[in-house]
Amino acid sequence: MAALMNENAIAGKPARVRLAGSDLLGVAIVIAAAIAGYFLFPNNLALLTRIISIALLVLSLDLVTGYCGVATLGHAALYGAGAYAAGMAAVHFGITDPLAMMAVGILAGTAAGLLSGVIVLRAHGLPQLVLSIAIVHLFHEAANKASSWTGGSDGLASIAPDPLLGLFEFDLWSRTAYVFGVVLLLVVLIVLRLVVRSPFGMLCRGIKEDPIRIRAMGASVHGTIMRMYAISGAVAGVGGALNAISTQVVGLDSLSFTLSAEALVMLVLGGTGSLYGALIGTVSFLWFEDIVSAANPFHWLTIVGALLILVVLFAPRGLYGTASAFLERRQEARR
Amino acid sequence: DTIKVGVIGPFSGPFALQGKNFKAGIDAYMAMHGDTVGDDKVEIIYRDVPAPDPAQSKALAQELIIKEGVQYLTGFYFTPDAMAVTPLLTQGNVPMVIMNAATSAIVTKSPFVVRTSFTLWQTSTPIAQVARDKGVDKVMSVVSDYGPGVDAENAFKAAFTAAGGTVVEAIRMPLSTNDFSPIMQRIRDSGAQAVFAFLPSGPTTLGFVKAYNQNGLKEAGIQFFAPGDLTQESDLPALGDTALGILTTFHYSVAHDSPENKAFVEAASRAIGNPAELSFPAVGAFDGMHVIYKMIEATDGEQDAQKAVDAVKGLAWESPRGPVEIDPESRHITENIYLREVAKSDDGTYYNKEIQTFEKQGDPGLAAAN
Amino acid sequence: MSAASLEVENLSAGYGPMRILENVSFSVPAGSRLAVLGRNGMGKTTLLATLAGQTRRYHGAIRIGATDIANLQSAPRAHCGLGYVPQTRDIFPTLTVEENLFVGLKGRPRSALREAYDMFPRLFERRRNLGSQLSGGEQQMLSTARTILGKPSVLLLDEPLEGLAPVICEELMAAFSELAKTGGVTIVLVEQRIQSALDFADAVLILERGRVAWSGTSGELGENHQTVEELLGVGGLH
Amino acid sequence: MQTVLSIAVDALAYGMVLFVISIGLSVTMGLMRVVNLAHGAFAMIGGYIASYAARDLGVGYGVAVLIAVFGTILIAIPIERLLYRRIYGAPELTQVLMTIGITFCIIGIANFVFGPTLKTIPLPPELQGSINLGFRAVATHRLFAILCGLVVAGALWYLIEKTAFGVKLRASVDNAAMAAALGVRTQIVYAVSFAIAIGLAAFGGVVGAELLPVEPYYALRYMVTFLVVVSIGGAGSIPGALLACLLLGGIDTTGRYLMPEFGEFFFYLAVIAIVCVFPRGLAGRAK
Amino acid sequence: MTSILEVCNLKKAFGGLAVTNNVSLSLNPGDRVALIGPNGAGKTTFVNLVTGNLRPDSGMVRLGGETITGLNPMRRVRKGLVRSFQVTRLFQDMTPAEHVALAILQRDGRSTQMLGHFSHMPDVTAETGELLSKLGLHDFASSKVSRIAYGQQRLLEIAIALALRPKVLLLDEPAAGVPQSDTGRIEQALAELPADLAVLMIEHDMDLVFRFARRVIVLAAGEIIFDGSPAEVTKDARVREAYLGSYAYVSSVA
Ligand SMILES: Nc1ncnc2c1ncn2[C@@H]1O[C@H](COP(=O)(O)OP(=O)(O)OP(=O)(O)O)[C@@H](O)[C@H]1O
Ligand SMILES: Nc1ncnc2c1ncn2[C@@H]1O[C@H](COP(=O)(O)OP(=O)(O)OP(=O)(O)O)[C@@H](O)[C@H]1O
Ligand SMILES: [Mg+2]
Ligand SMILES: [Mg+2]
Repeated sequence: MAALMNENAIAGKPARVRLAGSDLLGVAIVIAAAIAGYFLFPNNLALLTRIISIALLVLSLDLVTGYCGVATLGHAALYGAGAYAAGMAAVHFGITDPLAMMAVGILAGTAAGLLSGVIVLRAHGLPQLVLSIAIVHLFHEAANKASSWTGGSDGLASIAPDPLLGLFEFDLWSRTAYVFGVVLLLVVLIVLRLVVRSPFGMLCRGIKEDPIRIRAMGASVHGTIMRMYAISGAVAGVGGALNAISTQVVGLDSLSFTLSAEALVMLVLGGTGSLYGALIGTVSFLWFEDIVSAANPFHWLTIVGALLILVVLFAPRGLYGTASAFLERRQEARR
Repeated sequence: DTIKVGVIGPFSGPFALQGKNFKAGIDAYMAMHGDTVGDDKVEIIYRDVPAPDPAQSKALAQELIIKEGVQYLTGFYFTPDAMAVTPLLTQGNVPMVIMNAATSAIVTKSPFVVRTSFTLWQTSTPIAQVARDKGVDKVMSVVSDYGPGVDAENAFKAAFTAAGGTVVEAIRMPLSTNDFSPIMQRIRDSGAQAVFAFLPSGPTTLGFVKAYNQNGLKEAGIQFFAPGDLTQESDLPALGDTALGILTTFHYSVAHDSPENKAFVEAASRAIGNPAELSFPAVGAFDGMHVIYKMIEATDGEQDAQKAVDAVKGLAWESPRGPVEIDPESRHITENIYLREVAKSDDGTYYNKEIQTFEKQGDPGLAAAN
Repeated sequence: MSAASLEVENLSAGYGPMRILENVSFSVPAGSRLAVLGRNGMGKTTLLATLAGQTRRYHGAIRIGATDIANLQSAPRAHCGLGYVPQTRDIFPTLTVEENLFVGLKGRPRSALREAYDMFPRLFERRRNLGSQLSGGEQQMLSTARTILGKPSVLLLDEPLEGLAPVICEELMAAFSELAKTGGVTIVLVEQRIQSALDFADAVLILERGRVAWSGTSGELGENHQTVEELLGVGGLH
Repeated sequence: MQTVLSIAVDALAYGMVLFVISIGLSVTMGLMRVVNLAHGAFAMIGGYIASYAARDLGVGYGVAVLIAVFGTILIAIPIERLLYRRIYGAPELTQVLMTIGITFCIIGIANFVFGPTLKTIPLPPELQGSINLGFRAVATHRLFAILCGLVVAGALWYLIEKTAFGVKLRASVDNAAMAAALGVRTQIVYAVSFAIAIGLAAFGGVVGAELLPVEPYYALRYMVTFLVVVSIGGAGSIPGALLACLLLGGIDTTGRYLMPEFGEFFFYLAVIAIVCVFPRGLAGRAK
Repeated sequence: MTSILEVCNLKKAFGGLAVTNNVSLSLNPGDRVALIGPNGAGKTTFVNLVTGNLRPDSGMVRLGGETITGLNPMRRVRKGLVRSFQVTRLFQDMTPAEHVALAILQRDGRSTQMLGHFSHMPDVTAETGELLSKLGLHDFASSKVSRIAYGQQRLLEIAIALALRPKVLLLDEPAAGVPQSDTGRIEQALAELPADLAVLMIEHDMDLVFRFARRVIVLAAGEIIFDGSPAEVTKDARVREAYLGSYAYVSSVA
């Protein structure tokens, strides 16, 4: 009996229900938001698709930064690899089926993830950050140099994906692209929720806090992070391929330091270490940017800067992080 | 009715100056010609793409077409941003008037693209002849390693070799180069009599021109040829004396002597606020607006991309840069290219003095690509 | 610093919204020694940290002599004569031993470093090493020496014997007694080993869930086995 | 031989200019543990002030430098009090967010106030022109920058390693609460070091303006360069930063000379190689 | 009996300072050894050398007859050589239950499993609960580590080490920071360890040492100056002078 009680307290019966429940709730909210987006902003689906594509990049970044504590300003390398691979498959190899392009993107993203992982794990802290910057610049230069393959700085144009499943054209309104993106995002989100809650996810969080401790438990820090990098690469690859399919052009910006830095800003804005933070960060940043840059295309940067400052001052753990900490505290107070 | 025109360009970030010039050109045109065409009122909607970003550009174009209902898309400082939008034009029934993006191939991507700026091939070809005329046999080409740089290099190489000279060496430097001393040393060591250079305007140009002077290349008599981006008017105050005597070929100088240009400069200066910031994208925008007004006239305010584009094929007019015409074949602008020299005026300001005219230049780039 | 008493009245404090200490009051006359005891997690460290100005204080007064320092921040408190040796030692890891000590000098001449080296010769041997390279016990020595160098009039010691060899413990306790007796330094000591604490202190305070559960002289507590058993969970002192 | 010498001179000059501009960042990042991505923004403010002072007020170069340094510090003080103070000791990513925000704001404001064109700082006649070293000419202002770099390096090293202030600063960074408990007035220590770092940024911005010209986007354009230099050197280490600047300057210059088209590859491959060999930077402070 | 852990001529110097100077010793299964010695004698360094956190200048370490000198700490842990830390190293954002569960999963090679949650694995939760109860951490099982007192964190350190089911357990001052009332728990936990486990404990709390150890090794200035029974060690003049001081006297009269 005592043993049973123990077990319950540890596993936390109510906690278990709450966890699973909050996951379902989270996915439900994402679905609801996606549907609302479709009907509320039917004229803005291109923007929404772009947001989804970037959100996948930010999610992927969250996996290594938020869950494993790897500082990186070069994550666009993974995203761009996915985008260029999908684009080149279509332009040079005639692989124009969107799902096949997606698969190529995922493979390329994973490969780029593994490569970045191998290099980035050679150092910690600032030097690690510098390694990641070096990687993204190398990728960028390589794509610039190989212009016969990539179109160089003019961009890889003329990507013409077939209709999705042979039925749905990628149209001017981006309806197909949007729905395609939403489905991809949901699949990725559900898979990642499972991954981060699994023992593997717990191991990663441990590594983030104290790798030495993890080694003293007999677990391999590098091996674990490499796995996470591979997953992260696949997710970024999805984002990149989605970008290539929906915009039908791939530019060097998708491999740039700027995009990497922006992704990091969005992640921190939303809150690291929780997938929802990544989503909320991306959506709020890009949406805010879209509004203010349309309102004042000349000086909107100042307003975005002010927003970032305000977030640090009033929501230091990011929008989602701070909100969820606040809710947690309220719950605790009530108990 | 209100006819909406969507302008996509870099209005913030590192290229904000160019976007500002777009706006100045547009404002100047509308100040001079009113904001109505017939019964229709023209409304401009600006969207910002701070640095080349085709995905963003496409999303914005889509938003402009679908949500804002624009009938014309224009602006486009960077080639990839324009390229990304071309697939939308047919479906959206929207013509695109490019005010800057200078890679030759864009006009081939859609029949609804018209360009009122220039191409690097167009501006870099005549300077080869100039160099030959100055008795230069051996030139070293130095360009920034990106699309326009590569175009400039190819155009110059083709023309210079055709004119009987040799390009002893051609190097492409990364865009991020800050320190040009080693490049200058390279140029010296190459034994060339002159250097042909292309860099985007802004800090790198300044660094390059300064390095050219400070490393003694000017003293050593190595001549300097470039397309006009290098001596863009907005950079001249910063370049100062170091730029004196540099020879460039370009389609437009703010100092171009014509009544049309005087009126344009006056209106555009007022629009931009600080006249020192005025340079070539403004004239591309000014003429772009001219084309759009003609299109509106021809279609009577109706949305009909084919009719609009057809109406301006072969359209000729007197632009602030001189006489121009939209080539009916390529829909690219045919214009004069001027040889200019940086000079100092009496009031101490610097300007591009036009000293020779190459008339009615088309775009050799398209031909070269085929 | 001249001798000064420490008085605490109705002190409540905690971490953020988490209240740990509730209405703690006590006073320590100048030059005397108070031991604070209590089981794990009862708030001993929180009490000392609050006195040193490192946690959030909700209300209550803290006086050194006649000065109320409750509204001061950490640094001015130190300048009022408060010295704090934290449980976690808090060595500056990137500073050398000598630089660590230097920070504690509070403006006294460099030559005063000798005092620390006389107290712990081991530190002198290691003076050029970084703080992070020291052994656990050496860090403890450094932490104590660093605070004592500032000549505090009230000294707060949070388990200062932790990790020290028995010989050193003895010497150190003797040195603390000496400080109190001849230097008139008022000492508040948190210690796990009850016997050592009782041998050292004049008075004892036992904390239970952030409140004062018992206070009296160490003699009284030594007699009172039941209290010891109840509040400290330890039977048979020797 | 001549080529080698020539490359060496270029490398030295370039490296020292980098050093002057980025050393302030080494102080904020390594000693105050603030990832101050707005460093370039403050350098830019310094450049603008100097340009304004020299061009519009017509003061001499030396005076303009002084006005720029103190003017920038003056502007930075309220920013430190209101914003930076909140992020001392915060997680690095939070600092990144805040300082990027500050950078965006400063860029926007600079663009608004000064316009998007390049601004130059007229050099005094003594620093104009070039000096002939026999085998080649070198711009005088570059020699001046080298000199400035050496002086700054020496003074800063002395301040941090040898003075009481330096010890207190490093102690506060290691453990602010404990330093305060030992009587160190950490807020003042921080404010002063921040002012020093900002002053250095402004100074670097002015001295380096010949190479990295002042314009609104300056603040972001060179951010990566500064970050790389400081991290390779080992944040907080003056000799490390010096070494890193010379090394990276050398690699960059050699790469650009030998094969400019692969300059970028050269540089970043070298960066990766260096970090792999020295994972804490060339002279990283032990943790 | 064959020894489970064998250390031969281990040497390590930092700069000029020989911190571990030719140390050799061996542990047998079931050993309960206390390693004591003055501060800075090199005890922690010794443990670091054995566990692979530091590289020895020379010497050899063998575990169960197999040479492990070249292995990294992780591999050594997997082979059954587990340590606790002198200063706690815990994940501030995780709960004690998560710590222990992670250790158990890692031990069973399930820690890289990408599906499921440990709370759905009955065997893991049962063992976790048992271990935490044993160390009196049950009430805090699901509070974040940053919210529990230091003493409790020390107990958690031990719980993690035990969860790994080591063959050789190296404890670096397990009782440091644990109040007298709770050292009992540690002792009890240690007493219940499998009989064939070899334990080496560094500790300055002599009461604990003498209750726990059946063999005492004294390290001073990097060298072993004594290796014998607890009874003998109090009589050794060198040990008394270097380390014990009057403790030996006190405890012998008590
Ligand atoms: N940083 C913190 N944030 C929140 N709660 C804390 C923090 N530090 C300690 N606590 C809580 O405050 C209570 C008192 O802790 P404190 O460290 O003062 O105990 P203690 O009596 O010193 O224990 P020990 O004997 O282990 O040193 C504990 O319940 C602990 O959980
Ligand atoms: N990385 C290092 N560099 C220089 N000296 C070091 C380093 N690590 C440890 N030392 C020194 O080696 C000696 C032994 O340290 P160690 O931590 O092994 O001692 P210990 O016996 O565990 O002492 P304690 O009982 O105080 O924990 C100490 O004097 C310490 O200063
Ligand atoms: Mg405590
Ligand atoms: Mg030790």
